[in-house]
Amino acid sequence: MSELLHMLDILRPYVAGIALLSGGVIVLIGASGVLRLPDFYTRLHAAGVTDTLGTLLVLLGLILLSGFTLLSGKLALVGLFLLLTSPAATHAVANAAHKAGLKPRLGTVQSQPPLDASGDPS
Amino acid sequence: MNGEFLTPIDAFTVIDLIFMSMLVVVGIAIVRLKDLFAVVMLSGVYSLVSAAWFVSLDAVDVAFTEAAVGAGISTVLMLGAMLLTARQAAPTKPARHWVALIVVCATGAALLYATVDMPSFGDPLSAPNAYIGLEYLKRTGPETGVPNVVSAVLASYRGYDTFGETTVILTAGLGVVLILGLGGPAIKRKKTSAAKAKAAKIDQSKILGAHHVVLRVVSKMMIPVIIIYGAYVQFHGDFGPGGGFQAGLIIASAIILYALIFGIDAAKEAVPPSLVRLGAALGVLIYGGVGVINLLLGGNFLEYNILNPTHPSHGQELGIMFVEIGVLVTVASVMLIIFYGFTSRQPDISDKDW
Amino acid sequence: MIFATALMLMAAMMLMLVRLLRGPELYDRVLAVNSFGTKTILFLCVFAFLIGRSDAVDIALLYALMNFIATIAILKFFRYRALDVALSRTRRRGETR
Amino acid sequence: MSSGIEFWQYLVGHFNYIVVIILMMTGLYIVISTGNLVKKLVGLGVFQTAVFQLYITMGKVTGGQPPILEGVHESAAGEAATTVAEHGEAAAAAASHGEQAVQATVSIAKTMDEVLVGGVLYSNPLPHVLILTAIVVGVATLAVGLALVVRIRESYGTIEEDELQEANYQHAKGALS
Repeated sequence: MSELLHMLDILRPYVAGIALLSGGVIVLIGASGVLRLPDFYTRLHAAGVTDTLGTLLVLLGLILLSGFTLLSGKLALVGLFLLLTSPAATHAVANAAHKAGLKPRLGTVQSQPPLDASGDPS
Repeated sequence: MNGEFLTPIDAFTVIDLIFMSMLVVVGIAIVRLKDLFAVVMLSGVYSLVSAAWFVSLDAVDVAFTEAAVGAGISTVLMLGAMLLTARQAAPTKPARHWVALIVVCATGAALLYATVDMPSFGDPLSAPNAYIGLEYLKRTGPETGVPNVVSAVLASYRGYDTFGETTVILTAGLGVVLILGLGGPAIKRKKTSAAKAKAAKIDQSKILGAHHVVLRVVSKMMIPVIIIYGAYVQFHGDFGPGGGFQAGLIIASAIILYALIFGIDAAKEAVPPSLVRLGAALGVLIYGGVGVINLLLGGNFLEYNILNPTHPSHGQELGIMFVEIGVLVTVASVMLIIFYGFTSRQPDISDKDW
Repeated sequence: MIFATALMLMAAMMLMLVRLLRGPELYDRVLAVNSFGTKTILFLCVFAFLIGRSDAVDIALLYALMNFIATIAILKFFRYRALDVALSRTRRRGETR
Repeated sequence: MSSGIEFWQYLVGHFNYIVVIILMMTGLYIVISTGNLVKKLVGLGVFQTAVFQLYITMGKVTGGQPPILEGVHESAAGEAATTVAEHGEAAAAAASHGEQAVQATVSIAKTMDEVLVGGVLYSNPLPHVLILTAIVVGVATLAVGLALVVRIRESYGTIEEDELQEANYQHAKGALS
């Protein structure tokens, strides 16, 4: 049992590193999605989904690095509050846009006008 | 100019440079945009980036304050003012543009010329860093026993200065009251017929009730936590970043969030304007009262050592704590006075113009 | 490793900034501001480990708590054009559902 | 040596001032060029923040720590946390051993050893104190400015400077004739 714990302790920084880097990559992918996707709703999708997973992975990595301290408690709180507020904010934006009559772009890319003409609220 | 010190280029320089370039980009974007909504959002991001940069520059207390201001209060205030004025800025006239450009270039060139005599970035032996600031660092531990030097200097060594700043904040709150009015009591608010019609329209469109159930539930969870965190910032301010100014801003933000979600009337029931008015003056009274108690005990104004003659450092801790409570009460109250002042006005702008 | 993560987060912040500047809708900007805030929170957490001081995490915690106040304020002003309406109702004393 | 290297050294040592001046001038440009009073106040905010940054960058010490005295100096990332209890003990220890040790005169430090406090290099706390209060005062005065703008809008029906001047001119002309 203690050997297993020791093993886990040796593995901890590596797991933390993998979590940190993959979290960073996911956040980066989400950000490029927000930049490149064609209309508001798809961008919302890119930001909302990847932010949650990326946040959790980065914070998990940091918690693993810090061990069981006050700092890891604070990091866990940051994660908890982000989990509460980030989807709520995304929901509020989506709801407001939908209520204002912002239409998603449907169909293939070729059949649509160029990017800047899209998404006129009616 | 200290010629020997060379600023090293390391990983932190890279981070500083990235933050600086972000700030410049945001600043130029603010110049170019005419949609005031976008301008307000960008000024929020500007404050966010500078807060992050302040952390990188070791100024954690300053970053804390900037974050507490930028995350909620200044955005809400600017939106409140926009609501009562306009949402588009008129385009800049070419003549103005050229005049402004000439003035800016001349001033900038003069300032750049002056930087040659300034100390190098990060020089530990430069005049500002090696003289009085260092003295505060050396004295704070033995004399006050407060680990956060910023809190100690703020409330003890420069206590007069902070007393003045607190009074300035109270005065600014009074100024807003004089310009915009007191905000009135919670229920018996006079409403114009247009506002009543608007409220009725909003009632019909099912905004009230369970419609924003997600926001309501999340806010109900967050508001108590924000207030508790404000209390933590207040009382942990001697040991980590924080203090009365930051805690006051955080608590005021929590109440502003409550007003945003549950309506201004509910907020005025929970935190009545009369209480807020009392608090703004009470905070300055607490601050000054600590000084007067010191005088009565035979010391100088704001000389906390006298509070505990056997252990002067304990007296310092006590004095700093009470003074910070005074700052908290004034800052939180004044921010709410300002918020209530802006919300008590009804916009007189037709839908077409806005 | 930590520094690489910090750089990736900063790159993500800059991409968000581009979206914020390009718009085109107000909602795109709000989304970008909110997401920018999340990334800054993560950056501050990572930066605390980079300098070996836990103070930055306090600021991240503050932002995690308060980041969505501005988002809600912007959306509310844009949609209802009023400060004093309620988005939700408080239950009065003695009221049952 | 050569002027190129000197210029490079100047650039590396003063890049913070250069960027701060650019930001300051951006704020000044907004204040002068735009006629919209709300945007003018945003420009003043940008200018103000640039001044804050000027002070804070001057107080930064390379390799320094935030000015929060710690009993233990940690550099390893994994051990970054100290509990409240540790903080308290450190403070108490500092208070007990050194209450008499502070000299009365203030002198300028000339060597690196003199700027260390308890063996640790800290950034300068004084600019932080000044700027911390200035930020809160700044938001309070911003509110006063915005309140004035709101009143101007209520009286004149516009917040564009040119239109305000035109309205004032018309009013003065009407009063004369």
